[in-house]
Amino acid sequence: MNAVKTIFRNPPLLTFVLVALVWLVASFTLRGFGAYGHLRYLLELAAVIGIAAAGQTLVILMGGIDLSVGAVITVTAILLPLISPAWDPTGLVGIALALSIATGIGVLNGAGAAYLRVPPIIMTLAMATFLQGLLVIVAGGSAVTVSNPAVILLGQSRPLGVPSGVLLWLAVSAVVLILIHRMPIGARFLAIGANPLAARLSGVSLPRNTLILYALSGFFAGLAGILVLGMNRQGYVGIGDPYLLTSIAAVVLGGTSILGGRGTYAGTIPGAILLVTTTALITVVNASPGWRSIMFGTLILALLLVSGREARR
Amino acid sequence: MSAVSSSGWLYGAIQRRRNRGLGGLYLVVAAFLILYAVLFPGILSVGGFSKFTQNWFPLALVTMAQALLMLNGGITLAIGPLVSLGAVIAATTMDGMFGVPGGILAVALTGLAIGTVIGAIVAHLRLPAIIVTLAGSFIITGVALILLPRPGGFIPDWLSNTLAGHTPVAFLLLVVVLLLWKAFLATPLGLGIYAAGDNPVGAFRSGVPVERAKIAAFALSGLLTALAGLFVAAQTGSGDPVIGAPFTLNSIAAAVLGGVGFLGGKGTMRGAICGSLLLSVMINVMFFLGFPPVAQYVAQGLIIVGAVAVPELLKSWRARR
Amino acid sequence: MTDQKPLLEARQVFKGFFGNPVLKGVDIALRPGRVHALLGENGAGKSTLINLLSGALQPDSGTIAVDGKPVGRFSPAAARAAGIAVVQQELSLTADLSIAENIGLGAFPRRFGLIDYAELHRGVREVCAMVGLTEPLDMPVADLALGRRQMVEIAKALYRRPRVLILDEPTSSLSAHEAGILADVIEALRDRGTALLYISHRLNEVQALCSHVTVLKDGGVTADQSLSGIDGEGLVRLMVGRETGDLFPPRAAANPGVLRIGVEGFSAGLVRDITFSGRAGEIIGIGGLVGQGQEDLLLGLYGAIPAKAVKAEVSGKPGLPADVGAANAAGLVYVPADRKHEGLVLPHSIASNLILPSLGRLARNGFRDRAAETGLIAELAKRLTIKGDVARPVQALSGGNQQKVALAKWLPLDPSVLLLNDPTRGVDIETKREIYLMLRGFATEGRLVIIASSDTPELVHLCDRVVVLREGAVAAELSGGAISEEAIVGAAMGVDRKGAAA
Amino acid sequence: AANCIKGDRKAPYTVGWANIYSVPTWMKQTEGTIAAEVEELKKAGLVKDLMITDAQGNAQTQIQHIQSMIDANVDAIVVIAGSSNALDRVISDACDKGIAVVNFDSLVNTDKVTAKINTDSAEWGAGAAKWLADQLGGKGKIIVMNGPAGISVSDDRRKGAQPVLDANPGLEIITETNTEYNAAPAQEAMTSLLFANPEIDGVLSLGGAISAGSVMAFDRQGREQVPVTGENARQFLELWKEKGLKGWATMQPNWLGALSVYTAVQALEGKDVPAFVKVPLPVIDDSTIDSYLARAENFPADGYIYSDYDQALFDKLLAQK
Ligand SMILES: Nc1ncnc2c1ncn2[C@@H]1O[C@H](COP(=O)(O)OP(=O)(O)OP(=O)(O)O)[C@@H](O)[C@H]1O
Ligand SMILES: Nc1ncnc2c1ncn2[C@@H]1O[C@H](COP(=O)(O)OP(=O)(O)OP(=O)(O)O)[C@@H](O)[C@H]1O
Ligand SMILES: [Mg+2]
Ligand SMILES: [Mg+2]
Repeated sequence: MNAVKTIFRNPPLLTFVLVALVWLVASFTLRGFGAYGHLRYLLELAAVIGIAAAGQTLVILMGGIDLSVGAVITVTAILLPLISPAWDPTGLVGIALALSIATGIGVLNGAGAAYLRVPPIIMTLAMATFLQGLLVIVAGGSAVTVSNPAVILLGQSRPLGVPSGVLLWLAVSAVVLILIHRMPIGARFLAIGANPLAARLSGVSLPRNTLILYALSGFFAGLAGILVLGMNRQGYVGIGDPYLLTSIAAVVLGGTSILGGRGTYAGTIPGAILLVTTTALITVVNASPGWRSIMFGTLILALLLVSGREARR
Repeated sequence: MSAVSSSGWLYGAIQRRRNRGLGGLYLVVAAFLILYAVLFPGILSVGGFSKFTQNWFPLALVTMAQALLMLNGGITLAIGPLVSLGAVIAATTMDGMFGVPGGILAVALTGLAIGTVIGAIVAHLRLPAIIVTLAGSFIITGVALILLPRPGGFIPDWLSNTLAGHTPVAFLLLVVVLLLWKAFLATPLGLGIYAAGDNPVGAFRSGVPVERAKIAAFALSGLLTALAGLFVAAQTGSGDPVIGAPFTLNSIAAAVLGGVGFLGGKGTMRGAICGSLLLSVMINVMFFLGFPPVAQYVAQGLIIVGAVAVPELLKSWRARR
Repeated sequence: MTDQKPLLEARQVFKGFFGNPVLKGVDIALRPGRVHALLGENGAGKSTLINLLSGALQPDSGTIAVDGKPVGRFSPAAARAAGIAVVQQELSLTADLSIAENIGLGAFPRRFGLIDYAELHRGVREVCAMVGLTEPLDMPVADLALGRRQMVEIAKALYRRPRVLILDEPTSSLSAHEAGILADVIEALRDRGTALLYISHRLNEVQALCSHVTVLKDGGVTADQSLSGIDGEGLVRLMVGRETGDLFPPRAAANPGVLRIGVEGFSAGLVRDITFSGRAGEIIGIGGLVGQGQEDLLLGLYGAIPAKAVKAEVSGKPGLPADVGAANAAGLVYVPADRKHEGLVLPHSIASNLILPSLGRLARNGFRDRAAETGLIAELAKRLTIKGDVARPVQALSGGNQQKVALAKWLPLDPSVLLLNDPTRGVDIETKREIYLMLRGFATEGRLVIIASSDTPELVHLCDRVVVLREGAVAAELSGGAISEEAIVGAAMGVDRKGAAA
Repeated sequence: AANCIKGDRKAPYTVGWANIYSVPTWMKQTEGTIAAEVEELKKAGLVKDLMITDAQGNAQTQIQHIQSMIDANVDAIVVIAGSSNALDRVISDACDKGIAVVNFDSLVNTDKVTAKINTDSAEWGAGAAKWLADQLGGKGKIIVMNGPAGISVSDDRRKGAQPVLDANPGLEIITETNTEYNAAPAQEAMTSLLFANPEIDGVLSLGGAISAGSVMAFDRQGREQVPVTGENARQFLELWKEKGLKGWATMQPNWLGALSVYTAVQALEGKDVPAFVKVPLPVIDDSTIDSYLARAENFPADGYIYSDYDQALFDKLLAQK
């Protein structure tokens, strides 16, 4: 009884339990769903969302939002093959360059939000529009197939049977969780998210933390872009689009308040898995597109009823 | 102060005061409108004006729908699908037994009903609006796809010509909607939506029915959105189960551009409308300036950021002096 | 008079939050034509009790009775219909709505279903005149200083023409002048037969206004009696339950040390071109009517709003701090008046709030040192007698305890200058004593304490020097024996001869 | 003369290219052929200006753009419709103004255009289904992968396949899925389908890069490749060769754009052009794939290898009745 109570009081844990339940039920009712290979693949897909949502979680915790995540993923996936220098056999230089670009985009977002006082939602939306313009220029370039060995390794290899993407996600999770819960800066993000005025008067610098956060968000989106590129071996325009809403949905499904100040990445992790699981579940059901869409929405709503109760105001 | 206490004084003074902070946006919008009129003087003719306002009208409606919720401390991601569903229902019911009035009624009721249900879920089950409406958006899309799996359906020509012909009916409708909004905002429930968005506990303690206000906000928002869908159907002469998709993000962008805050209670409808007008007129101005697509994207981003940043910077620069 | 039938009663009410009982069988009866005081320490359950009386909360058991008849489900709307109004601490206002709309909220006069703005205007103007609110009625509440908002809150309650008026610490951010206006209003209402419940931690007001008292302690009523024949000390004894000493610590011998803050031609916000200085070991009070630039002076010195000065020296360095970080680095800290919005991160735990300014300092190799943090938090909680689990959200603390948290979080920084904006607002008398003692201690240790206060006795008895602001300028600078309530209020109102003996 | 043409417009002409979304690679390639064609026509003194708009996927914005083109009085409008019905009214307005309107790829409903140019989507679906049925000897379990729901192109292709599927009752459709015409979502969906269905005999994929995604899913899960249909996406053709697939593909040539500009100018010059220009669907199979791959390097890696074209081809297509 007490254990049940603990679970219900702990949104991340609750979401994990939900994921497990969905997996169990689906495995028993749908042939092949619970196959090890399939679950592994779902985790791999969740890794992309999870990594993109890492930055999104941080930004949302601080009371912001990043609508440029999808565009940054696309830009990274398209640019990386173009900018990977041929003389570097490891491909790491290309990765570093691509990540710096992604981080730079994040810094610009942060600067707009911090110094121009543009609401983050507008700043990052405008940034996404800029990046579309950039894509009009660079897309259709002739070298979009990735030959970068490090990227391919990341997208294709499975050390000890675990996809590298999942390993990368584990590393990202560890870093983000430490950042939020074990470093001073995490407590500052949360304070800003809950009450920016009080945080500022307590000596927390808003511009600095805003810059850092959006930079991190850009960085993680870039990382997700590289992983997607590796998994598909090719970038194309629009490859990042699905990750904008899913990254936000994963964060909110994980119990983090969209208004900031409350939540943790520990909830986003199962949130991401829950999303891909639901999508996969709907995919294998044979129904018309309309009915599949309805089922997907209903399922999300039903899961939300269990996990997403907002704390009393 | 008491000297000017004619009966309308307080209302007028409050209304004037609410323009505060919007001066910059008004200027930007006015500048774009003037630029547009210079580039295309035809806008000053009845036909040109009608066409321009028709293209702006649905965005204005959904922006109002979004702003209404944001003022109440909510948000909706179901705008686009609900526009589509409104269009689909209009296009599938108007050749039915009850004709055009039946169709309009069906659209309005659908919007109200969907809004009410979402509002009730958000208010009573205390679920975050953003994700409830996200889930709702899938369900609504599904319904639209089932009703009309591909673009089609029927809208009588006379309706299309009345609403979206060469007369400024759309603009007049917008004026009517705005007047209705003003009237609504002058009801206790209307102000309650505002108050409950800014300070729910305080509003509750003051006797505002906070939950009812929230449901009302969602219901009205649903109604406006579905009616935008009806207009789109009339404008295009048909229904399309996915035509509304881009409206979701655009409605949020327009509202925020117009100074409506994320956390509730902050902002004004007039600002939101200006935001939507800016987004709309910007498209035409960029066309007449002959921008190639790359420049369109870059300029669009710059205009959006600039419209918010420049007034803000001016303000802080003035404060510093 | 007092044997008239009670208008509003609580009978044996119980209320707890998440299993923690707050009220354990409390009775209270409000009778017409009587000002009833409700006393108790911070967290005793006063606000909870009035939330029950006004329908904002439901009792776990026990009944609320109106006109002797128990009411079933009581809601704020039902309470209003029954003629009950509450003055909450700036809690129920909507920042973006105008003063008039805020006052009418929940009780709008209507015509054809629309708000009748003309009628609203009439009614609002009347109540505003009563409480001395002279701001334009179309002004958004966001533009008002804290104390003025409190007046709006009072006007809002009056607007409802209540039979029962409950005031929860209505004067805690009001200066003596505004508090006097309120007292007149209360007396007028009482004479008209209104039943009043008055909560305050300023016992002199209670003594002056109230004729009956209920004291809450540990969830129960420890006294329910007439106030006639009880003096100030008796009141304290009733509340605290034992004999207490002086509220204010003795002043130290005046020997100011080095210059900590010196500004000339200083302007920030409302403050225009003033000269001001403070030395180590001083407690300087900033007085004046509500909203004359006291807060802007502190915020400007703290680098939190744009400020400029012809000449400035802060902590031995020339120039004003550029931002809050710089101010902290220079040894300045600031405790805001509006603790809920500016001082605290309400939904976060007591612990997180206490540790926020010290996070960087305590970190080791970039990581948080949990052991050190826990130790520090425990020490702070002990030092300021913040009882209970520090993992609770500060939101769940009573107002006075919240104030302690807002102050305590700065102590680990070992500040050399403390800028305090009404630090004892809403704080109970015992805690006030502790805070005064602590502030005096700080001064003795060679720190500079600058304290803006709406509580005039505090300025008179605690401070070594008092600067009275009026319309952003220094109206008077008083020190030593020249500090008196009359001098301060006089200067604040502008009836004073230039700064008596400075 | 041709539809819409009134004969009062004189060379050199201004051409408006009302694109629905310029960012995807297929669109970029298409714009490339348009720009090249315009260069040719400029040299011939027939065109003076090309105005390009990008509706960013928003049919509503596209209406606004076309309205602006009418306002700017361009001589020709070349358009890919963002919705098969939504543009009907604005396009017939353009036609009424004597503007040469040439619509290709995604077609509008109205016939008030100068010409529509397209391949036959129903034929596409039928051809793909036919090939797959032949490959499987008329029986087996197949998966249908189609483009987004609610779009007429995907619906038309799917409908075209249906008669063939009906004629082959031995073909069992185990699941149908809709995704964007992109590789990643297709790969994602197919992977889940692979696990749920141990037996799959063929994949009926109806366009874009969906086939590439499907093949990659089989590959990554170590499943044996099955016969698959598709389009001329370079990635798919390369995988086909690399994995030795049994494959079939056709294409939507990017030069439909160039042809459309050419057609518009021809019509303005007073030539009679057919109201519907049907462009035959080429078949890419094992016998022709090498000729496509030989030119692969000239095309973007995520692009489409289209067949060669020249003016002679255009004239021949326009000569059909
Ligand atoms: N909503 C709530 N949830 C949890 N605890 C609460 C809540 N409201 C009040 N409390 C707790 O109830 C106790 C009484 O609080 P209350 O606000 O009534 O005290 P108070 O007597 O008004 O104190 P003060 O003098 O500081 O205003 C406090 O310990 C507080 O933590
Ligand atoms: N855990 C909590 N969750 C939500 N709300 C809370 C919680 N704890 C307290 N509150 C709210 O905060 C109030 C606590 O203090 P309240 O605002 O009533 O004024 P107060 O204690 O008198 O403080 P002040 O002296 O500043 O007025 C409670 O009445 C309750 O409504
Ligand atoms: Mg209290
Ligand atoms: Mg209190």
